[in-house]
Amino acid sequence: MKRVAVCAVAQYKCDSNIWQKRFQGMLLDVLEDIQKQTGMHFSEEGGVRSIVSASDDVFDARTISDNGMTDVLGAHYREEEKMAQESLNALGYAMSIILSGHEDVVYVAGHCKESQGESRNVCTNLSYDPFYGRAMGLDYTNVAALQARAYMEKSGLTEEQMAKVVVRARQWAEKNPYANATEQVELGDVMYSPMLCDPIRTMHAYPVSDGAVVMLLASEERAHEFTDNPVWLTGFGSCMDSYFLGDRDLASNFALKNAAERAYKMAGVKDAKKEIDLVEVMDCYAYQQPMWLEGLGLCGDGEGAKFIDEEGPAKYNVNLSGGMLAGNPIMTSGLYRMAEAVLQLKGDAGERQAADVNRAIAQSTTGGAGQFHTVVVLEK
Amino acid sequence: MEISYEDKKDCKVMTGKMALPNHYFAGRLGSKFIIALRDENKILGVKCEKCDKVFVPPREYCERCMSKLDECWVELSNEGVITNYTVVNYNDKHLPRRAPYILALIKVDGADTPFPHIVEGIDVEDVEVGMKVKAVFAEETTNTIRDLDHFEPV
Amino acid sequence: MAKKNRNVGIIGIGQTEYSSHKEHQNQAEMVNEAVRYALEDANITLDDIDCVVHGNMELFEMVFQPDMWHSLGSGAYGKDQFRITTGGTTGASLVCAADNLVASGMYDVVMAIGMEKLQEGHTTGGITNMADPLWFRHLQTGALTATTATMMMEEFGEERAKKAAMKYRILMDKHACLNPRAHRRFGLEYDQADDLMNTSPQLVGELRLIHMCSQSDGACVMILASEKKAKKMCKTPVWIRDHITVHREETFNNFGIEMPEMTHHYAARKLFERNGIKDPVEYFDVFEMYDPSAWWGLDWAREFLLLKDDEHIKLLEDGEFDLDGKLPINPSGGVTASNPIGATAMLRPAEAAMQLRGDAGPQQIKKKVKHALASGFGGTLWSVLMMLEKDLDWQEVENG
Amino acid sequence: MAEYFGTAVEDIFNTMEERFLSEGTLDVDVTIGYNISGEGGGNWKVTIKEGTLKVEDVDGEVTDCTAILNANAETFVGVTLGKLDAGEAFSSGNIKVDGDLTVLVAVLPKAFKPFKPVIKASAIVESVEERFRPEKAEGVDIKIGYDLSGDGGGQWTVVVKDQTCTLKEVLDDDCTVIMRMEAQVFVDLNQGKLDGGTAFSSGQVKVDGDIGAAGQSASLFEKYVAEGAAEEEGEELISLKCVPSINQRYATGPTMGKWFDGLKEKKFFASKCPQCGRTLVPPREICAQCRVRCNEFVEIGPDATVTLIDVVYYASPDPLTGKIRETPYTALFMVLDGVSRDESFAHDLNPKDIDRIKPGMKVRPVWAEKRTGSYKDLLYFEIAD
Repeated sequence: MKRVAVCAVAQYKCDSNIWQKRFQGMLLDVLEDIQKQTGMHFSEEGGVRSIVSASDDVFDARTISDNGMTDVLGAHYREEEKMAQESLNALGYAMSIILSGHEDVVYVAGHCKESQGESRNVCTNLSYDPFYGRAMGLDYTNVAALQARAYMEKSGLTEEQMAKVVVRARQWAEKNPYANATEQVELGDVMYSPMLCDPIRTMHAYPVSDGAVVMLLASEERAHEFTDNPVWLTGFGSCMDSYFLGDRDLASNFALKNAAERAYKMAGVKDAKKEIDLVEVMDCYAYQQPMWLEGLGLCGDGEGAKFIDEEGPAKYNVNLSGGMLAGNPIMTSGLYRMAEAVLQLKGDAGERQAADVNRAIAQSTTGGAGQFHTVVVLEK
Repeated sequence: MEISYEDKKDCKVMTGKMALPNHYFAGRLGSKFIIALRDENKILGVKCEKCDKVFVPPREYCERCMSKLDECWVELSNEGVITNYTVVNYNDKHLPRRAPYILALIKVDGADTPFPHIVEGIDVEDVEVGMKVKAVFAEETTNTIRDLDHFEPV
Repeated sequence: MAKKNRNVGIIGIGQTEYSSHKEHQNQAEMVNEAVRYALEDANITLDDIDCVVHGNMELFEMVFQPDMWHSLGSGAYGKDQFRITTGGTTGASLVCAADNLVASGMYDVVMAIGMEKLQEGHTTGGITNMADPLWFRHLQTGALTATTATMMMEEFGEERAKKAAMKYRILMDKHACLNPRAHRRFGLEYDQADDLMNTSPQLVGELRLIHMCSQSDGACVMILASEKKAKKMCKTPVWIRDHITVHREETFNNFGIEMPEMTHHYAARKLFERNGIKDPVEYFDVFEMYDPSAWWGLDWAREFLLLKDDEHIKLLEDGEFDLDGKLPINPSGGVTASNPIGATAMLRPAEAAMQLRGDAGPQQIKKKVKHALASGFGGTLWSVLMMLEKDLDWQEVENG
Repeated sequence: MAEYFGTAVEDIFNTMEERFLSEGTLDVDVTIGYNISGEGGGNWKVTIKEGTLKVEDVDGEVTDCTAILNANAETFVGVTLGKLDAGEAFSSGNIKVDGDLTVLVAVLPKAFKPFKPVIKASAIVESVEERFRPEKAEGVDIKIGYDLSGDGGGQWTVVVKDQTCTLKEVLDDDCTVIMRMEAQVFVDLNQGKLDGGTAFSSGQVKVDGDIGAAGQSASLFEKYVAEGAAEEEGEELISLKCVPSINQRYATGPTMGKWFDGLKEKKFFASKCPQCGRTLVPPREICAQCRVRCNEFVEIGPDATVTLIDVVYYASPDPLTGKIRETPYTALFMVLDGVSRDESFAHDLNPKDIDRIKPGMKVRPVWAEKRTGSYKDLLYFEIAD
């Protein structure tokens, strides 16, 4: 399969209350950033004619949320499609637009303002069917708590190990100019933070976040027009698990394992443990980091907890951005994951720059307790 | 909509809402399940012979093998066991109870899949996986799974 | 673009009946019905599907990430999945997406699912919610506007315009009456035109209830496969030749004195140019158009077919849009008959493909159908235009 | 025509064809005679053969059949409707059967769907007072006229005033709204067999007068339920009505913030594209056509010239409040004085001008007394004369 280039990325600094900006305003700032970086333009000859946006109608409180973005996206008289899913899927779709030969240059834009609605839990409650799920008050927080307990049972994950994940996330976040929660904490702060939804504590959960990300993709032939340092998008995979919680083995990583396997296969990765240098996972809650690493095949099944103590996250450069725990909006997390991986592969990650990074993966999830997962493989 | 001014030049926040009417249908199959809860205080499941599994809540087709299940009703026990739980410690308007309350996955006898429900009648500290519980049915109907009001320890 | 990595064929189509109410099914069950029909039509099983593309509008049913719940019926369990929504164009965007995903080589067989259960929400309220909450949301009434009617009456005279719009409407109903899946089938006759023109309740100005599209429940599913697989799996695959998507700016600020080029016209011009189509009315054998109202349908025929002045009205008056005319429009009965919004724009290529296969049922066009055009509409006059072919025999055009 | 339990004997025979279940009688070959005595009675011969049905209205007593049923009209209707006990009717001799009795027991249930009484438009209208819901009629003062044509039709006026409801068997001249349709259409609408929107848009129902009142009237009455219909429906389908509502904090950003500041001062600010020079109103961060940021503001208006007019009759919910809007209202598209080209701006029209407004007219804004910087500051435009 041909390669698709990621030419450049631009991120908006996440915050828990970007009240002064409309989502259009946030996106316009990052779009101008990427135009400055690449010289990207919109003329019909040689410019961008195809855009994939990622946002959500419920969070934006707006039917056809991309309609509100058309002007700032530059989509007037252009093709634009909205990925109404977690934003990393927009990458998979943009990749197909280029590989199909339909277009050579596509840019991907994602935004979400969790702070706009009164409560993100009220929003995610709406993802459940009205009679069985909504009526029970299910939302992405309490459903994750059920998964957390199942996973702790399976892997033996301890309070201390979860606290370690959070402390480390904040340490890296401090070095990331785009991260939200950068205040430094100690193990005790996390372990004795109030219980949010047993066994998830308040400090195990990602902070409410607003943000926007843009990245420019091009075919192998045309990448050089925009950058002399492209990163290659070589693998993509996703997978859906069952909807009803009871139908699933919540600790099994069924969807993530399949998504990873497909992405690795496309990228020709045979042994993830040996071939992956850097990982960005969407860890909305502390238990998810070891669990998702396990699903990605970086440690054995049920060994995620042990992996934390063995410094697995350090070995695989996991979430040098601070990760989701440092705060990204839920629908845009995947693009933030991807952006960090791209910066690291380009060698543009500043203080956070890891050495010898040749192949990285970014992962994101949608749905309650990781019902759906997406994995992307990137190479230098 | 009203305005709250904050201190950045020209920028404001308009407080408002998004509200639209909806009317959801449980479908023929879901109706049978809810009516059984409501009128007969019975929990029904459906069995997929091919997958050899009894599912609850019921579904029309097995999502894995596409077998038709809408006539494969099985009456289940009103007693079961807690397979997983969380204590919800936050309050929000979509939640069915004030915090703290127990949200558990409960596998009733005769079913292969547990489903989420509320457990009451014990201190939230005392809930455990493996605990035996029985269904307590609601006196007033909401025409949802909450016609089974909660589970409590046997 | 014409320069595709590989060709893509439509190998299966499944549709529920469209109706104002489906109390007997929940959303996932309704989706499942169309999925089963499509699998049956393609004579394959879920095992053959690599990837599912799902789309509907969240705020019509007020369900956040509905594909999660719908996975109970969509067959997405264990598979790759995308969810794409672009307002009214959603259904067409899903087909374009499935086409791109297969053409890219990432997947061999992709199933696209468009659905809407409008009975479960408030359609006009849901559409109104697309407007900016700071300005215009308080004023907009869904997709209801009489601006096109007003402009057409000005251009062609009140009587001719009203008569033409009603003739278009009755023609659509005649087609719908043949289509067993269509939602609204009134059995209108041309001699009722004058009566309906004056007595059908007014929604907005001269946009009357009879002119406007329905609010329907239903789902449409299309299965697309790579050329190699399509030829192996299917006796009569229909080929997707090319498609174009054109959005425009957010505000409706074009109702001033001069009208800018319409997206529909722009889309048609670009698409036909790069495929070497000189005379669309001659070239195409059927046009399935997303016509949200009789006024828009008739007006847009001019835009999409690059017609001038009153050519579109003449074609209508001369019966050329009838099933036995030169270019039949909407054998399905169109959007005024059936409108499950997230699926509506997929009903267009679905019907077009069935016409190309020759198994559309009672509404099958009698003469040979080789080339089909299908359009989608959404947002603030967004347009998707798609060309389907019976045979893989078209010529590539230079600079395509 | 004599009726028993609201049903005539004829109705039962006349509906046999539509109730016939062909697939249940493929191996059947019988002829059943009916001699129904008393007012409204008659003689019928019903032949069922290999999935086909023939119903004949015959003169004189029926003879020579597989089975012959003799009964008086009231008993026959009562038993058919389930209002009278069949066993009792047989044992009391009110029904007598000549010939093969088992034919009736074995064949009839699989040959016919149960008979449901024919619902008459008059029965629906005449029950209107019983179905009236005074609690929904606070402040309502309307007269609804019904002009129902065809079989079972008639003319009525329903007067709702002071939370009471009276029915008159005439069509008053001063009705708020008159609904005209075939009696059967009226029955189908009330039975939920016909969708209201469908009936309106296809012209099956014609409304004279205030359409809004017609819509409102539905909520004033309980649904009509035919006697005994509830039990026969059998299937209950569960549904849930709700209005999900999420409080929002909509940011204005600096651009729309500037616009609202202007409104407070009764001024319109447009942003100006540095490239094409067009003015954008309400102002926007960017010119979508040139794809450049617009940082310059110019004051325009406040008067405008009307280009297009939309009079909205259809009442729909406002997502900003969840409440149904009042209609009719008028959306004006207009060009404010001083805009660069012909970018139109849309807003409400003062309802008093609804009959006079024409394209090309000059209009001026009418401002709210107390302005807080929201869309409510600008009440509407009105004709400037």
